[in-house]
Amino acid sequence: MAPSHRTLAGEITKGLLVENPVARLILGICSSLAVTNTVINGLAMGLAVIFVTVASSALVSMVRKVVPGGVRIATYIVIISGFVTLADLFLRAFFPDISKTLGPYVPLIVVNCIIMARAEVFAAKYPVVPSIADAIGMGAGYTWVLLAIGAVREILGSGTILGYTVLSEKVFTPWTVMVLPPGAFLTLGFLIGLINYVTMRRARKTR
Amino acid sequence: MHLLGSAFVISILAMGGLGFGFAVMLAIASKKFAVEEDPMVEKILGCLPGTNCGACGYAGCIALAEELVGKSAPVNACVAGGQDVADAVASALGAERMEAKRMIAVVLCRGGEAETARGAAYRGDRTCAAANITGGEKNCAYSCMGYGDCVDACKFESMAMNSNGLPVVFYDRCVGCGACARACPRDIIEMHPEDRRLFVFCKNKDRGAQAKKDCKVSCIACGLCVKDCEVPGAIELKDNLAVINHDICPQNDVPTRRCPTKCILFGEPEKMTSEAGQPAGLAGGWQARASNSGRL
Amino acid sequence: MKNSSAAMVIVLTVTTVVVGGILAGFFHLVYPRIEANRIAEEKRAIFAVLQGAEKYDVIEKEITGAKGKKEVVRIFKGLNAAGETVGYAFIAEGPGFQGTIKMMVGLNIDLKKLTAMKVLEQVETPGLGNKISEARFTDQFSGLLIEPRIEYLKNRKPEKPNEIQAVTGATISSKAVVNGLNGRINIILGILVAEAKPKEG
Amino acid sequence: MKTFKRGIHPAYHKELTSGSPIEDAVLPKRVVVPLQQHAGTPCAPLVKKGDEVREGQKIGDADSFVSAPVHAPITGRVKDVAPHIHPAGARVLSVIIEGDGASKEEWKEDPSAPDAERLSAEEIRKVIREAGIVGLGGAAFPTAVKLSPPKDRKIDTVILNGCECEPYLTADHRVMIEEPEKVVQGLKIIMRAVGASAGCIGIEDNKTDCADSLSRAIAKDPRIGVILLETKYPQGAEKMLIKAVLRRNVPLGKLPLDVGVIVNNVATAVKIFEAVRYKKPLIDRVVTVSGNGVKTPKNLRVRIGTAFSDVLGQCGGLSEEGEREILAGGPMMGVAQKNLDVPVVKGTSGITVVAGASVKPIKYEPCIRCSNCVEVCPMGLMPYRIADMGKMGMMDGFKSWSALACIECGCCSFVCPAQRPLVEWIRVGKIRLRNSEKTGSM
Amino acid sequence: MADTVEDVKEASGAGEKTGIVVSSSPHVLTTENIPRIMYSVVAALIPAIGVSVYLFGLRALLLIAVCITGAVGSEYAVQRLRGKPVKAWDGSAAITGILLALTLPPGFPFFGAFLGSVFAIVIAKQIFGGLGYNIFNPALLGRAFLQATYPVLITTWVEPFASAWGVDAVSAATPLALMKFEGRLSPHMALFFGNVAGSLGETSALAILAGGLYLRYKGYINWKLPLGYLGAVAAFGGIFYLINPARYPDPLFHVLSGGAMLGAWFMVTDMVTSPTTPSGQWIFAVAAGVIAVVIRLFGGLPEGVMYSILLMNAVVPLLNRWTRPKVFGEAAR
Amino acid sequence: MRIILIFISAALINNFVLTYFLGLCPFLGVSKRFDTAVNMGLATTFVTTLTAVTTWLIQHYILERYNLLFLQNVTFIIAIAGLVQLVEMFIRKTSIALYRSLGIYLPLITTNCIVLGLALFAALRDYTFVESVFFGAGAGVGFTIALIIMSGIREELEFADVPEVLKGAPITLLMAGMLALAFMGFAGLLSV
Repeated sequence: MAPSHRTLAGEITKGLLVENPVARLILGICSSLAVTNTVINGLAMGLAVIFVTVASSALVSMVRKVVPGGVRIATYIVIISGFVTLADLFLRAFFPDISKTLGPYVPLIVVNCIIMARAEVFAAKYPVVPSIADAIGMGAGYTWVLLAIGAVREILGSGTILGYTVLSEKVFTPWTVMVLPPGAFLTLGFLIGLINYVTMRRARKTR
Repeated sequence: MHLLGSAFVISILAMGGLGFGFAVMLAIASKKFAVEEDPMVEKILGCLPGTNCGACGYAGCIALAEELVGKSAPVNACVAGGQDVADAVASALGAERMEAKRMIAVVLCRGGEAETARGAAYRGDRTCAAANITGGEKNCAYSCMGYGDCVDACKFESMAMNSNGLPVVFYDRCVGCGACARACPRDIIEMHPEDRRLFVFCKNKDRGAQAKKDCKVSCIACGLCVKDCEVPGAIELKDNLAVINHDICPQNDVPTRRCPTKCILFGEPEKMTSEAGQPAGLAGGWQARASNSGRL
Repeated sequence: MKNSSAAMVIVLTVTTVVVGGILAGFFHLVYPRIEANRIAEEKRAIFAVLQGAEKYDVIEKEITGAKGKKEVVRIFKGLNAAGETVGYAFIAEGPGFQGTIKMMVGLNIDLKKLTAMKVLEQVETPGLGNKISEARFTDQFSGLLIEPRIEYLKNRKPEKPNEIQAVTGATISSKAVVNGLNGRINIILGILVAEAKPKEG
Repeated sequence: MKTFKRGIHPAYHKELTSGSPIEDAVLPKRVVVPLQQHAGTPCAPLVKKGDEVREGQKIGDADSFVSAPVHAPITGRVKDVAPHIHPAGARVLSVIIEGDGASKEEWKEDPSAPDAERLSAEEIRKVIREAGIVGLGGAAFPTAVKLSPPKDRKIDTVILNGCECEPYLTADHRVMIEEPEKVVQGLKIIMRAVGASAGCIGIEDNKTDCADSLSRAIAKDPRIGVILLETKYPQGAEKMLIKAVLRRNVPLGKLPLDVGVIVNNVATAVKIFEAVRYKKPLIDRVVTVSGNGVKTPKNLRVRIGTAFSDVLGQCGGLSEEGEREILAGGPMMGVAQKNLDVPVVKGTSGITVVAGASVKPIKYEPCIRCSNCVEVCPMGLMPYRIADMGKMGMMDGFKSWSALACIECGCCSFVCPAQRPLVEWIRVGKIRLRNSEKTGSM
Repeated sequence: MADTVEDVKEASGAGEKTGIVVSSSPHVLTTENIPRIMYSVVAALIPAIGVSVYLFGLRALLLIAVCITGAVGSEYAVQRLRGKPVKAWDGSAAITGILLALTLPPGFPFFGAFLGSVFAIVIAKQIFGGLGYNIFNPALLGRAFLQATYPVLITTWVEPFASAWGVDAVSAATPLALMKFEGRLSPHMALFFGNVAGSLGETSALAILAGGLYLRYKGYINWKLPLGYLGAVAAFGGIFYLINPARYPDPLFHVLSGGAMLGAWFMVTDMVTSPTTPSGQWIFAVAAGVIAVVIRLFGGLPEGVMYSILLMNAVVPLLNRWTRPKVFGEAAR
Repeated sequence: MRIILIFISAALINNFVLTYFLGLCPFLGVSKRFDTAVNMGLATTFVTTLTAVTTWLIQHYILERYNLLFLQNVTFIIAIAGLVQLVEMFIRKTSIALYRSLGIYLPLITTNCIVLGLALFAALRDYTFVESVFFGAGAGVGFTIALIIMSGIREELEFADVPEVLKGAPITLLMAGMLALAFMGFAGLLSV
């Protein structure tokens, strides 16, 4: 468990696949499904989450020694929600359109389990720099999964990618289900299955 | 500016008030609902492998961790973990280091498909547990049935069935958890300390003639090994079966030399690894005589 | 000290106070922009449904709803460059398939026809119900007679001036739009007529 | 018509032997008498290699209460005392006797034997125990033990089990037709032994001829009656029979005597009568040899210890080539044998040979939840579920879904369209549960 | 853990000499088997298929063929891919294909039908390990998927006899849609014989009833299920009819219209996805019937049969757990 | 009547888990065993109801009165975190077995989006106090229902032959997708 034999780069990259928060740790599922009917929404959400994770991890790591156990979670969540509100206000002021499409899911970043989990599991135990590295990795891991789900759902669900038509309605009737909740669940289910398949094959090869 | 100032103050007051209120509530609650919990259990649990294999005799790793903290289990109680875990537990508990005695699984039957007589075809679930109800296909009532319940039970992938339908143990991976021994309905698999070398690979208690009829490599209780063994009492005949008293047995290959059915074997488990593959005929690398001995 | 009650209270209070302060500061910094965004959007919607309008007045009126709930109704009076009234705009809502459908509606000056309708917010089924946002559906409302009430038809082309054709397969959503409009129009007409009376009298 | 809830109607094939009178089998030259032919403590041998024994001589006994002695079925010399395969599958210490195939005792009414009416309950139990009588229906529970209810239990009714619900078997059927007086007398002795005021003989309605002969034998004794039941498997299971006859439910984990009932097989009653009146120990029994794999199906009175191969030989041997299953007992609950050297034991009610197309297929399919097994389980269990749990070692669920109540009657496996070996898995589960409870962890 | 049935090798040479077989009791089994059950269901669907072809022309037959091909083909493909024994021919995939086709409008495009049947087999069934393990009725889930995927196409109906190819016909409304959106009731006789617009298999109650009764006669249908379902539909629908006959349709209309008949005889009765306990079966069927009527009368969709059954499919594991029969001799739980 | 409709709507028709993607982490994590699911569901329902009460008070007596709506998020979450921690302490005191079986998921009620989500929705929809309470309880019950159904299915799936790579989270997500397909049947039934 000691962090000594870990490298900073390792902290960042582990979040991409091995400890990917969505696919491996099964955290932050709610938002990864709710806002991924298009790629752009996923991207905006991902960036917002990276900002909040990094900022709150850093701050939590800084104050970790003075916070008593009894109010640990309460304190962390206040910190996190502070950053989320900052992000929300920022989006509303400068990117009103994105703010509108993400709707209530921006405030709900507060309860994105990834951020809380990283604060609890990592930032509360390690110094600032590894905590930030960890947060970046986790945020990036979260974002790419969001983009992947968003891409699949946007292509199949609307025949477009980033708003540009790639599958014309003439040859392909879009699968409405993909932009609906069931499509989101199915896409993520298969994506995690795929990641499992890849990691399992890799594990089998190394043995 | 006045407006800004007042909103500022109200915000701070409102937030601070809420924070203060809940903090007070939690503070009171944490006094009122205070629970004495030993953080040590969590710590010890972290040292254990977490496979819940049950080899230690407790119901899972959490149970063992509690026992360890309560000092009612020895620090080397985790069989599967070996020396590393024993050391980790000892240092976590601040207790004295203890040798972890590694146990290994030994499959005490050589009656594979080639050696045994089979009087019937078996219909039903292809597991030993199920087949044992009807006795399986082999005539010998004591032999390995060959459906691999032990292999399925092994959580460490240290067993496999060989082409002769017998399980072999890869001793580089065996952690001695004993799951296979518990899974075997005929108690063919036994757990032994890893430094033992000599075993009787048969469990058949029938009279010699019957045993021979059922299986070419059964112990027929001829007594040659007993005669050959230089230490009296190290090998005895009991219920038509040669039995080794490992505590006084010299652990050499002498008693194996004249065994007519080659059911008493000598070997070095540490050399029987997954790298060596799965030997077909013999019981996973055990030998009827030492490799440097010229005579049969 | 670390787990004492005092520490718990102090740490949490300090955190909340600090967070509250920072947020209050930031909010007041960006509030003007947020408000400006909101107004700009409202304006866009009003001008979209009231052609020729260049500015608008807001008429606010408190009414008592069906359940005795008080509610403030806002009507936007569209004015052209010359300051003449070109029509009235208002927001109508209807319970759709999954959530509320919110629309900006323009009413012409003689209070007999709609000038246009624009869907502001809706969470209807994509590919089906959400077609109520598309021009093919909303264009039907331009110049639509509101008397005696707006009607919708299924799978048939409208024949009368107060009829529209529902989106195929999305009858519920279309119905929600029409019902929402009809209900709101009555309220708005009531207010506007009441407003007009004193002037006449 | 009276019966119990659920159950099945398999093809009975009783016509193969129901009309065949009981024949005395040829006296065997060699018998293998396992020292454990009953539920309970195994006997210790009372003879050793080379001893001469007389027919009916006690050759094994145990001190334990729950046990029954064994007797020499033929006159001859003890050839060996060694482990030998038993129809239940295990190796059991057995006395192997060789005789001349001719010397025979005569067992008939013993004038010196006291009238049963005058014997005390205690004396009856003693006679029964000494005669080595066990339940002949198949479970082989020592009868003397069964007839010793605790003092605080009042037994009001004795039921004789004449259902013989297993397909093919007709041994009890023939006994009831040919020896109805012995059955009724035996019942009266049992009633006296347990102080019961009523007795009845439960018979399924495919054996009305038995009902007639028994009614005649009862001869208007008001305490005893014949109860006709709807033909259905497993009516012969104690709990089902009690439910069918008396509408009483034996609570889970309790015995019939807890509801004031004792159940005995009709053949056991005959043996009890013979033990009391003839002083004859249990050295032979009627065995139905039947099935589509037997050339001449018969009902034979066979000495205990006779090898299956010997018995089958007297029935023309096995008829068909190809696959066959040789069963000790009937096809529903019998035990498959792979070695025909196994001896007939006290609990062997029949030897059934299932052959050809009737033999089970090799493969089974996944469960399609057709619920047939739930609909037929006489115990009200959900066999498909507990079988899966047993197979997969989910012991908590196995226990909490009442798998231990399973009587292994086989109805579920019988009706399964996927041919799943449900009973087998439940047995595996029971064994696992027993092991896990022994070691205390799983 | 997987069912090891797939791993059963052919019996080894053991016992060949003696011919002796050993097995655990019981040693005799029923002669019933799964393919026989499945193909009986296929046979029972023939009247419904016949009527659909009579009403909607050859295109109906083609649509059914496409669905069967998609279902059986994808079952075969998955089993090959997973290295499991191929059992695609046991009739269960064919049933899924036919049932799915029967729930589609006659003019439904072939690619959509194919996609639906692939979804039904791959996602609703094979993901769980194939026959016997699925939670939801595959055909219904396939149909629900299509409903969500092609919401417009799947609600485009045609009148019977409109055209041999069904495609260029004028779109029509189903009796339930007419009832719901325009308050018009179709005559009972038309519903009974099938002369109405609708999915292939939801038009003629008579043809389905014939197939269902055949299955009942063969003993492959538990009578509690169709009876409970149709009874609940009629009774619950009847309550509203009694309250306001002008606004709500009569019970007979409920039973005869839409997919109620098809659902009751072929989908509620699906062995795999219905409860195994007697009281569970009652609850399942009755609750599904009530839900169907609730959706029909108050929901956003005109037809509720499909969703009613799917929703109840989801609670089958709980029903089985909660309605275990009383164990003989056990005190009340 | 309206409050009953609100309750039913939140519990079934517009089920938070299956139509709004809220509360998925515990939905996936705690639905493995039926008994745990029931306990988790009840604990969550308790918290959602309390939250509805508390946040309604905060919304009406602090935020709206002093025009502090931008602090909605922060204040609500403080209230929720505090409540959850209280519940956690209480459960740990009363039943250590339950505490252990709920494990790390108990603090996760805090980050169960349903709790915050329902508070925000209730404020957005301007529910009265009583309506809020029923909405909160309905949301909790809806979560419990989804959780129990899922746990029933997952216990059933233990007998199934699910491909190795799909075991665990993937199959649960796929199951959730299928459940969501089934729940689409309720669409348009009630919208309160």
